[in-house]
Amino acid sequence: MIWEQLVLPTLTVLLALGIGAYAVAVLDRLIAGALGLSRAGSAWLAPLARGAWLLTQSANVTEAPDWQAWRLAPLLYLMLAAVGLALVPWSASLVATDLATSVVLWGSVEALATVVIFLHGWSANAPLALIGAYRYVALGLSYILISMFVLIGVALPAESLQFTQVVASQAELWNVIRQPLGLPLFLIVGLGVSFWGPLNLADSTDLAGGTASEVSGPPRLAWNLARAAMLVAFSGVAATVFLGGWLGPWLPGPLWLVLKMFAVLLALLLAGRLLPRLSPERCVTLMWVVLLPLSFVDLVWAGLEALL
Amino acid sequence: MELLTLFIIMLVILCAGLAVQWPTVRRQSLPTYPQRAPFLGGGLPDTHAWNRYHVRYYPMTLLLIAFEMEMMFMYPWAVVFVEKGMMAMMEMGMFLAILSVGIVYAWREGVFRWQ
Amino acid sequence: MAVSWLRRLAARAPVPVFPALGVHGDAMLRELALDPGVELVGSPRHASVLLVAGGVPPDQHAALRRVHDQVPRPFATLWWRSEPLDGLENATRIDAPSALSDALIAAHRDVMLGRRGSSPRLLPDEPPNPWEGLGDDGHGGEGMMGGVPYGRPMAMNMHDDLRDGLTLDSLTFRLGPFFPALPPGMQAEVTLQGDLVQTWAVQHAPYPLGLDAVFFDARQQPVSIAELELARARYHLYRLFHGLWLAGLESVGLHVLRLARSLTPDSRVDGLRRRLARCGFFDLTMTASAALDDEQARQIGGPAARAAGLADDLRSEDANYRRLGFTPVCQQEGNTRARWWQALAEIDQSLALARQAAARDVQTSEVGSVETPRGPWREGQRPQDASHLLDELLPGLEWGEALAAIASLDLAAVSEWPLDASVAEPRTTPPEEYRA
Amino acid sequence: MTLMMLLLLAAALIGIGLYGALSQQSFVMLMMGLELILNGVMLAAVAFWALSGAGAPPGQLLTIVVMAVMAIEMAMGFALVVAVYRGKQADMTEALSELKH
Amino acid sequence: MNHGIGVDIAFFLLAVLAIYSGWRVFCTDSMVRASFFLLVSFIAVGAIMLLLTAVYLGVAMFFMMAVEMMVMALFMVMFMMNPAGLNPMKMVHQERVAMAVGAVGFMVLGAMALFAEFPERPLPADLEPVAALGRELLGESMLIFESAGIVLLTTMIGVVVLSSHRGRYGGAETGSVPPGLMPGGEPAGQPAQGEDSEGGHQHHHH
Repeated sequence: MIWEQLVLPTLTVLLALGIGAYAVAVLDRLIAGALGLSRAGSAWLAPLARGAWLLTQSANVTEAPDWQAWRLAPLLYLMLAAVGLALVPWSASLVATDLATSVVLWGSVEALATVVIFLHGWSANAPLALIGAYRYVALGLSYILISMFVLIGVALPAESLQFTQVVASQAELWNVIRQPLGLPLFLIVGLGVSFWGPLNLADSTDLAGGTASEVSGPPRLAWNLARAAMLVAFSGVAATVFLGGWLGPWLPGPLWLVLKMFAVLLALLLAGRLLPRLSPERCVTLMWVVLLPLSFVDLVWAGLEALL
Repeated sequence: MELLTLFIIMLVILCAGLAVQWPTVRRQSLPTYPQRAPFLGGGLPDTHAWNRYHVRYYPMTLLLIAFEMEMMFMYPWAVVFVEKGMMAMMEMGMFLAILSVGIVYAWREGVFRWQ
Repeated sequence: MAVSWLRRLAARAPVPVFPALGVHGDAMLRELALDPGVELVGSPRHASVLLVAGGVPPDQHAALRRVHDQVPRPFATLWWRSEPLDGLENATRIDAPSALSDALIAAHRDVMLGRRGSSPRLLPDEPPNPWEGLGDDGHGGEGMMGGVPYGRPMAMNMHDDLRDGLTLDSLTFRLGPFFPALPPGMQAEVTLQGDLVQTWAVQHAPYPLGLDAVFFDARQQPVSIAELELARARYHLYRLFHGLWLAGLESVGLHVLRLARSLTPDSRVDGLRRRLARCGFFDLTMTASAALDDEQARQIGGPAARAAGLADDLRSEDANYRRLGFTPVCQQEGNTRARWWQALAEIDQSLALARQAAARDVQTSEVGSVETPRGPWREGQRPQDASHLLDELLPGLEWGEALAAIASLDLAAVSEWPLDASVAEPRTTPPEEYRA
Repeated sequence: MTLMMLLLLAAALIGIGLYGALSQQSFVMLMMGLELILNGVMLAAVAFWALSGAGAPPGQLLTIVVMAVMAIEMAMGFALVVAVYRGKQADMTEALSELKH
Repeated sequence: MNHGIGVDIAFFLLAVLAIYSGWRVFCTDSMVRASFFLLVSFIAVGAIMLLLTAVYLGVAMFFMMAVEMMVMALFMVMFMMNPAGLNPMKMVHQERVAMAVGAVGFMVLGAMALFAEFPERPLPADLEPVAALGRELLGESMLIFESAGIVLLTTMIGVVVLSSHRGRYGGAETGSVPPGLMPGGEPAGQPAQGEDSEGGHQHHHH
């Protein structure tokens, strides 16, 4: 009982987080290599070597940082990623936290991620990090609504806010087909919550690294780790709500989920490498004026589809 | 039980994160002042960075607060949607219409631009 | 031992290098960007090796010292064609371009494995303002806003806001000369309110640009148009690389660099343009900001002026260019977006000209003045520095817009000296078959 | 966890909120006090709903309404602050106290 | 209600957290910290709601308050001098009175909690809080639901009118603002400002 309900799910989540973060690093490097950004050395070893280097580098300190917040922000971000992944059901029974409102809890993870990323940039007390933090808030407060509408869309046919129910409702047809607008919109949310690629407004090149520009050594390792973990958590959620989670023939459920997560990760990482960063003002307008109405359409579509 | 699992996961992650940061950060002494100055490509700031920061998108944030409140109503609504059928659909239509009016109005007033 | 195991592993990572670019250092940067063993980073906090590429004028040594001291320990420095600062006499200086990459990797490895100590701190460990933990809480301020808590005064409002009626605090700092998003050597005093540029005052012009030697030759004697145009296309591709890097499109940027390196008259940029247009580089990343008026456009000259609709081009005065059917290409808007369209159009045009010229082996007919990719070089009048125009252009722009505008503008003067050919790629003269 | 303990906690939150709302000079901090009061109110409402109201639906609804009040209070409050600040260009406290007279 | 000792421990810890962070809101110098302490207090209360099996309200508390406190932090920083509390400060008035009122409020309410008799009617075991709330919203309390929509729309419009520079009432001011310095550029600000910044330029040039 304890083993099945407590230890096994916990171990699964922690392992998935660790291996997933590593896989993100490897995958991103392989993609970069395929796109012409090759790096010496083996792709498998590189993330570890990079991690080792960050552990040996000394941690930078700014003149008067908000100490607690600065050191806590990466940890909290990592924790949010773990919470997100804990909501993902690996099979009908193997799920760490099967709340009746896990969809809403994932929404709060996104909202709290905004807080944490802001805190990371704010507490450094450095101009460029500050700009990165505020830019990210503009983005974070914009994509959250899209995410909510899209997720409510998937809750309609499931008649529940529970991820396991959402998966169960996809037994006949996956949501990615049933609500074709949903997954593309949700992927944008994924890029936002991990400020990846085109939505990397927080740690961008024109800010010399933005919120991370003053961070070095172990705290930076924690930050990068958390960011990769957040991508993993997001891909888990996306696979659950749109790609039918553990459902699938032949293979065991968890394996299906892992495969689907890989597919989502691949899409996100590719988008991250192929698209340029949006200017913040464009980004906000795009989110509110184009993507939000699109998510309305998605919701109406989902509603009609659920009733028919 | 679910919450306990969640709590344990959070705790473990927190400890793991601390374990990554703590030993090295503890051991080292504070860096020199020149190192601690914010990086500006060799330049220096006049003042601390913390200031009354002019958030250029503040009307958008206020709009969001009002908007988000409506989401509070939408989640329970989603759960009983199929059960209530067309009535819920109409309800949603009305809600989305209201929201759209708000957004279109705000857009027309240039709320989503940098003030 | 655990630590040495960790360090051995760390030594195998690609070297994170922060480049501090001196005069003509950007050529080396482009080489390193393609080097698989090196990873260029945007902040010294993320670096293990500080590379100073090219000479740094004495008046910027103070800034260089500051950047040097901002790299977290342990780190190494490497000086490429640059004299190490006082206090770093033992630092490695490298002059041969081919040895640089290996030297960087070796430096990182040596530091990691403890064969070489971390570079020493150059500046005294003192707070920016005399400060000791004064007051009850050890913060050192006076009252709510006064004093220098932790060694710096607090941000106070000095400027009225440009856009809306809310006048909040502004932040004044000096940026550069080693800020990676600015042209090398440029220093500016910037005041921000929020993320909006309130004032921008260039304090130190960017270093003069090194042009390909063919542009210098063209002023002495007729040169092959194909060669001239290829050099021009390459120059614009380099600028595009910087713009793409700034926009977070590193992979396309490297593609552009590779294209520049292997540029032949047969190269095409249509695919590149389509790719950029499709991924939203022009519409979502670049904005219609920092538009030049006619007077400003004339002061800058060259592609920036043509992007603003001024059809000035010295090539139209050359009979042989006219025979090739040359007419200047122009955009109308003169803003950031239009300048990138212009850059792509000019590359396209140059390649087309090079193709025709190579087929017929045409040489320039005019001697004495030449249209450089930076602007017209009339009799003895090199394109001059126009960075002071930024002071008028940038106020009112959001930070990202402002930096994108700077990247799209080519403002530095042209250096008296051509780019050292051994730094740049082996001079790609048109292949033999075109000459025949 | 009994109803009494929950209500005591709610009372404590309301008490702190009252202190904050009355003592803070600046309008934004004052709003923090109000929020804290509403926090206590919401907790009490949920506690009644769960332990004394036998899960009557209006109990949950009340909480949502309180949240809505909170959101509206915040949105309008900040909008007012912005408007006042824009008009007076003064530090907010004085500006708002001038409004009072 | 029968629950394990674990719930009691969790409640106790969360209660302490809620009160401590609620108190810290008013005695920290940094505005950002103050708003996020309030957020922590809300999160603790939300978690207590989760313990009370108010699954939806508890979780909704997290996301609503995360966004609201984020916005709160933005505005706190925007309008408070010394937003990060680099210099310690205390901006309070009538502190004694406030403290007394707070204490009295706590005592009165606490006494009610202690001495009033409330019926003990726990949640029915088969209750689905979210669905129940949904039925209520679409059934008897439809009016609340609908009027909330209207009120929130009014709030949205009000917020835009009041805060936006380009809003309906800001429009009049726009007329007095000179056109942009460059085509497509932003207005150059008030005339006096324009002169100011020009003076600044000349100063920097020479």
